[in-house]
Amino acid sequence: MNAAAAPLPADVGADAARALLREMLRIRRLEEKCAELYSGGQIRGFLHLYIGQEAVAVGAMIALGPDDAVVATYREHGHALARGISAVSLLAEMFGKLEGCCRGRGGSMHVFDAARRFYGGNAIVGGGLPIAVGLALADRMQGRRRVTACFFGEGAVAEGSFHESLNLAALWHLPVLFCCENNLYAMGTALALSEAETDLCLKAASYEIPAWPVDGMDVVAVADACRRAVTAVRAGGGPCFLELRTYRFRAHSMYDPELYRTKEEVEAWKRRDPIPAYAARLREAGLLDDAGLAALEDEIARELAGAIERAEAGTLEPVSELLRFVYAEAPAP
Amino acid sequence: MNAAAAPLPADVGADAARALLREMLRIRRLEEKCAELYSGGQIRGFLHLYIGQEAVAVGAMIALGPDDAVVATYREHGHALARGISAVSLLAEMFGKLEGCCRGRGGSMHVFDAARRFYGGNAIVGGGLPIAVGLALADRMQGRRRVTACFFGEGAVAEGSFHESLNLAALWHLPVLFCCENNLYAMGTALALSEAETDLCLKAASYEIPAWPVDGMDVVAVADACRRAVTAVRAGGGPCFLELRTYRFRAHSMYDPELYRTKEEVEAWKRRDPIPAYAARLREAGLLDDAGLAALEDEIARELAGAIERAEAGTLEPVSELLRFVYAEAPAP
Amino acid sequence: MSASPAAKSSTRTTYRGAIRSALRDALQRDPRVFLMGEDVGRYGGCFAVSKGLLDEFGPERIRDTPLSESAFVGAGIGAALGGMRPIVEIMTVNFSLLALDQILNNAATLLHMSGGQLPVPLVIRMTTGAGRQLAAQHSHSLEGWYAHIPGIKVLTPATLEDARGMLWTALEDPNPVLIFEHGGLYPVEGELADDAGPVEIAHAAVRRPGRDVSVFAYGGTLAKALAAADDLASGGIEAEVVDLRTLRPLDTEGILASVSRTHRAVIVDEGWRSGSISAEISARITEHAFYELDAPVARVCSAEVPMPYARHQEEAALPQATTVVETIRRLVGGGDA
Amino acid sequence: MSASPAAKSSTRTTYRGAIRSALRDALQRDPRVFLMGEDVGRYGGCFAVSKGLLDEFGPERIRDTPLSESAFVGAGIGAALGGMRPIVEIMTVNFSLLALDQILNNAATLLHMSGGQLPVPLVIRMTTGAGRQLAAQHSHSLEGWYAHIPGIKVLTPATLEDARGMLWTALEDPNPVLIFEHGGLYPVEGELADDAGPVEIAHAAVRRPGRDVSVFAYGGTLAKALAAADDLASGGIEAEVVDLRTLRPLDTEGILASVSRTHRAVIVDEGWRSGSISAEISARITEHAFYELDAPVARVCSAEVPMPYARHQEEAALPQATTVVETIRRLVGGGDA
Ligand SMILES: Cc1ncc(C[n+]2csc(CCOP(=O)(O)OP(=O)(O)O)c2C)c(N)n1
Ligand SMILES: Cc1ncc(C[n+]2csc(CCOP(=O)(O)OP(=O)(O)O)c2C)c(N)n1
Ligand SMILES: [Mg+2]
Ligand SMILES: [Mg+2]
Repeated sequence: MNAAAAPLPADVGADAARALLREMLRIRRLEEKCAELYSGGQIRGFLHLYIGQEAVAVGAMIALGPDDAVVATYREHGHALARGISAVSLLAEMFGKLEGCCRGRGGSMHVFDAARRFYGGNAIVGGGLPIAVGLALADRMQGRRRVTACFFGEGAVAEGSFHESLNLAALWHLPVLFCCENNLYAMGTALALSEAETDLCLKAASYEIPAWPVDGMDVVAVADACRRAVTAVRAGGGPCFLELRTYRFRAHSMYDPELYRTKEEVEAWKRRDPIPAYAARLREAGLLDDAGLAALEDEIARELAGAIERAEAGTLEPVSELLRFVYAEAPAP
Repeated sequence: MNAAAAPLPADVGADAARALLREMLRIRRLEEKCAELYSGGQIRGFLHLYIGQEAVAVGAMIALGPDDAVVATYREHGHALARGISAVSLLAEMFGKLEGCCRGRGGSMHVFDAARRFYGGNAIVGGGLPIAVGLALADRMQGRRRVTACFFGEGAVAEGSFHESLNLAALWHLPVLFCCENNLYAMGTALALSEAETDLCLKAASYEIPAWPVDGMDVVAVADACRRAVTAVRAGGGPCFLELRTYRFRAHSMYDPELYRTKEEVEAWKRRDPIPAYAARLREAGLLDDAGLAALEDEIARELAGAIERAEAGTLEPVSELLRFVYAEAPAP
Repeated sequence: MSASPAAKSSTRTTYRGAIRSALRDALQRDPRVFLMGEDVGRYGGCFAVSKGLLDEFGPERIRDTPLSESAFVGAGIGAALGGMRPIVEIMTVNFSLLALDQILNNAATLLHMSGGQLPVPLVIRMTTGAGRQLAAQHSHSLEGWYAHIPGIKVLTPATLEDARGMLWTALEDPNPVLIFEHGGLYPVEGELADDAGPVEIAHAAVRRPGRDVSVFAYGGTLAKALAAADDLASGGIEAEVVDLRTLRPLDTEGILASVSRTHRAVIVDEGWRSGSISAEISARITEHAFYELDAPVARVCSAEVPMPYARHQEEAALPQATTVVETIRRLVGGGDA
Repeated sequence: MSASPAAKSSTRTTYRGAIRSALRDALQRDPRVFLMGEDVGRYGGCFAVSKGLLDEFGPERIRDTPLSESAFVGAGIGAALGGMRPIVEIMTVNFSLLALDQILNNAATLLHMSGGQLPVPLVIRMTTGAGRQLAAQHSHSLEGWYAHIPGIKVLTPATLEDARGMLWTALEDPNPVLIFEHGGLYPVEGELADDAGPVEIAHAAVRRPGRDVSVFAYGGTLAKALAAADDLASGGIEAEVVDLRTLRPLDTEGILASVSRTHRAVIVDEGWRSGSISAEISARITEHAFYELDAPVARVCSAEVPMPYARHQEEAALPQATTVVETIRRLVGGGDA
């Protein structure tokens, strides 16, 4: 069976198949709101949108169980939502409210949720990889059959921490799934200007890590590849590396004048937008019609409107608590 | 022609062939003296002997011209001598004397000689690689057809700076010759305990850098490989990577109890000692006899005795000059 | 480049613009100069400082690097050894930690440990500071911390003149020079003389004279110190505001000269308080002017906390003009700060 | 492990041995504890501290790492988040710069920026200091510099008791704790109580009481301060020697208590002078005890120079008991230090 043409990920029922669409749409609509809210000054700091890449986070997350761990970057709204962090918790965080997942301290770049084993939200390129290795080491040493999924951009591949982390994970056969989201640019630097060898799977192979490229604009392909990889990793075979080929439709951050790529290139990729593509497949499979899509959009619009309202109604952390948690208040568990 | 069996490096005359033996012997005898002087307390700090690896530095240096640059590590006496730094300058440095190549400030680990473009003597594992890349970049930008040879141990391969430097050199097609001296151990850590992929040439290939392994116990093989590589690098083809397979006969440093390897392993490698092996080939080729060897040993013994004497007679940098050269005294040239 | 009759004319520009023209100028003047860093070229610079330079000077001299802070800073050192005059841009100070080994163990040591053989004429520029809600990993002010390292110089331009002139001076310096540009200053506007050139970097500058208290500031805190001085003046307290300009080597004499006029001192420092450059200044004043002091030296620093994103908490964590005013009132009023 | 009747007995051991037994103890007591670092296993530890532990606890818990400081320190953070109690050994402080991004941007920030969700119970040990002719890249004393970073704790054991006890306390601390072991102390011998256990880390300790001057020292400088005090005593000057023990958080109260007894203070610090922890201590004393001081606070620090190899120059660059004596004589004699 040709995975790329399959209407659904293997072994997934109709509801779950529709849920993939819903998750991608939720991310898309939430981030469109974020862009507005940023223009309105309600969100500040750096804001990195995931629009265009939704299939990656959504496809990958369904491959993980609740005990698995996720490490992500500053471009992590999609991963956070797909991992089950609520829109209100995320928005309140971006509004700098106490009700945010990090009390408003982290903002867009630093989403954490210990209960969901969502470990950031790291704003240093490559900074999350060693942490993922350590989480996996802890699982291995405690005999837990868990997987740590570590997301990072192709720009991170040039960092020393990438090299050190992949080697360590492979050397110690640790259960890490390295998910490299290759959206072709690191800010304004195209992959060919940052890597002598642009075939990223070859790089992974130089640590003896099994690696394969995946069409990151196809949520089904992502889900299937991740499930295959997670199975291998969970079975104790050591890390896997996936190159998820994708594209960001928006600027790097809200400050980016996008001098480094053409409108045509962006438009060409937009024609591969993962959301309409997947919606079309659901239609073909008889799992979606106009009414169904409208209902979905409506449901999401209501969820987000409610979330924004609640986040806006949130409170501010008292200034008297500024110094709380510089050091821990209680012994570690 | 089978290079490993060739009596001489290609295109090298009899004198030059004998010079290779002399250089290896000079290094060996100098370092044997260093070990004694260390026990006697005249040399202090960390002392890392090169004994067993002499064929690498000697074979590599004859491939370089005087305008080329060399970057080395804390295990660099051999490279320094082979590059033309005098024994007295080196010994005085190890004695902490003003007459040392660095006024006694660097000691064994930090040998520098700007006139010979010998840029250290770096005691941070992996620390020299980015500097070599920069030296090569300067040559490239100034249109000079020079090569920078960068020596490092196989332990450095795990460092992030290795990865970043190889990528940068390859991406920008810089004239660096990466000489990885694989002596199988980084202190007490065997290669297989530090690299998931122990074929180091495969690693280099993941930056699209041409790479090949070389018998580092065979000075002819080293010289031939280095000359081939230097030619390619100088021609503008970008960096090359050589894995020079070798072994250190002595402890990592003078403090090392050598718990991590067996005497048998060391003995087995000693049977491949590059010096007697090459001497035997010179004999076979009719370029050396007992008298010749004895004369050579004698000449070296006299050189070293004289050097030690002169180094001992050296003076100490006045304490009043301690702060000199924290900042430069004159504008840079 | 000859002295023109219009030498006294000036142009309205920004701190960003002043740095850009300093870069352009350096690139035009000396073929050994080049700029290298992440997104300095095609992107136009993360903070648009180098916008346009790629078109003007081409990709050989305006070099976009991979995300490899350690390698490209080290390559800057090597290129300086090899006769070039590299300007390495580290996008922000937050990422400079990845290159700290190269800076401290190589750039700062090579000349001394080689016995004077190897000067490293390297300039490293980076953005520093908080105030834009960039949170814990993007808001460090480590310039004072870097000033601990012998062998490097640390410059912190706070004015357009210094933004324009310090780069030139740094490039002529045979030592590694780190220039910290406060992110909040880039859009600041002002007049800059058309013939603005190199500036000396050995001395602090009195930006506002006063007799009652010396306020030492630099980079991003200078404006706060000046605002505080304005405020205090209306209440009859005349604060002398001193722009430190160079954090290493510190202009101890300039600092002491001001203290000997005012007999009171406050340091305004965006770094975390403990072990900050403000501690060093306080210690030096105590060591050299103890008997001149009418009150203990006081410090206004950042709270010792990873910078929070929320605006109100970030404001609370940073030194503010109001805190400077309160501190000085207490000091001049006779109490301990 | 129960309190034995022989609890008061003691054994002759070394600083190295005290740390080794602390490690062994921790590994025995808590299955979540493991040791990871370069050459901690098969080599036996660069300074033989962990010798024998591999045989006793096996390669899962005594983990030799590749030369990848950034990754294995970051992995320590991750493992701590994942419920382990890692002890990460960075062979020496000189290499810790390669891991500084992980320490400052992750270990120190995660708890705060996650709003209290993610404590990082990680212990990082490293050798620090000069004095063994290891030259410019192997002789740093950066523990005071590290003390600038909020979110971490910085311990500097100077005695056998602290070498034995601080590790235990650090492991029970929910925060990232850095322990700096001075390389010159490893062979130091002494008696250690057989029941030596955890020690509190919140307070400085008076190692020798005195009324004339407070001498603050830590780690490698404590012995020099004590030697100076001995020397001074013969001349009738009674120095109170205070071992700081913990550089972050500093025991300000303990420092001030001593100064309020002696009215004079000297700090002996192996760090480079500018921006050292000694500057912070000086600033704090000035801030809180200015009117108690009979003389300006003085500092005896390392010369601001990459450490030279030659013995006489290294000795000249480092703080020495003789310099401490001279400084105190001047101070007590009434002049500025
Ligand atoms: C170590 C470091 N260097 C530079 C930056 C600035 N920066 C933030 S995102 C980014 C580009 C990263 O690109 P990539 O890894 O491909 O991820 P993407 O943004 O495309 O998702 C850069 C250079 C940073 N955050 N950290
Ligand atoms: C960054 C760094 N980490 C650790 C050390 C301590 N150290 C010195 S030499 C060495 C082993 C290096 O092995 P390798 O690169 O193979 O070179 P070799 O000693 O075998 O020549 C180590 C770990 C160091 N100097 N620098
Ligand atoms: Mg990208
Ligand atoms: Mg080796």
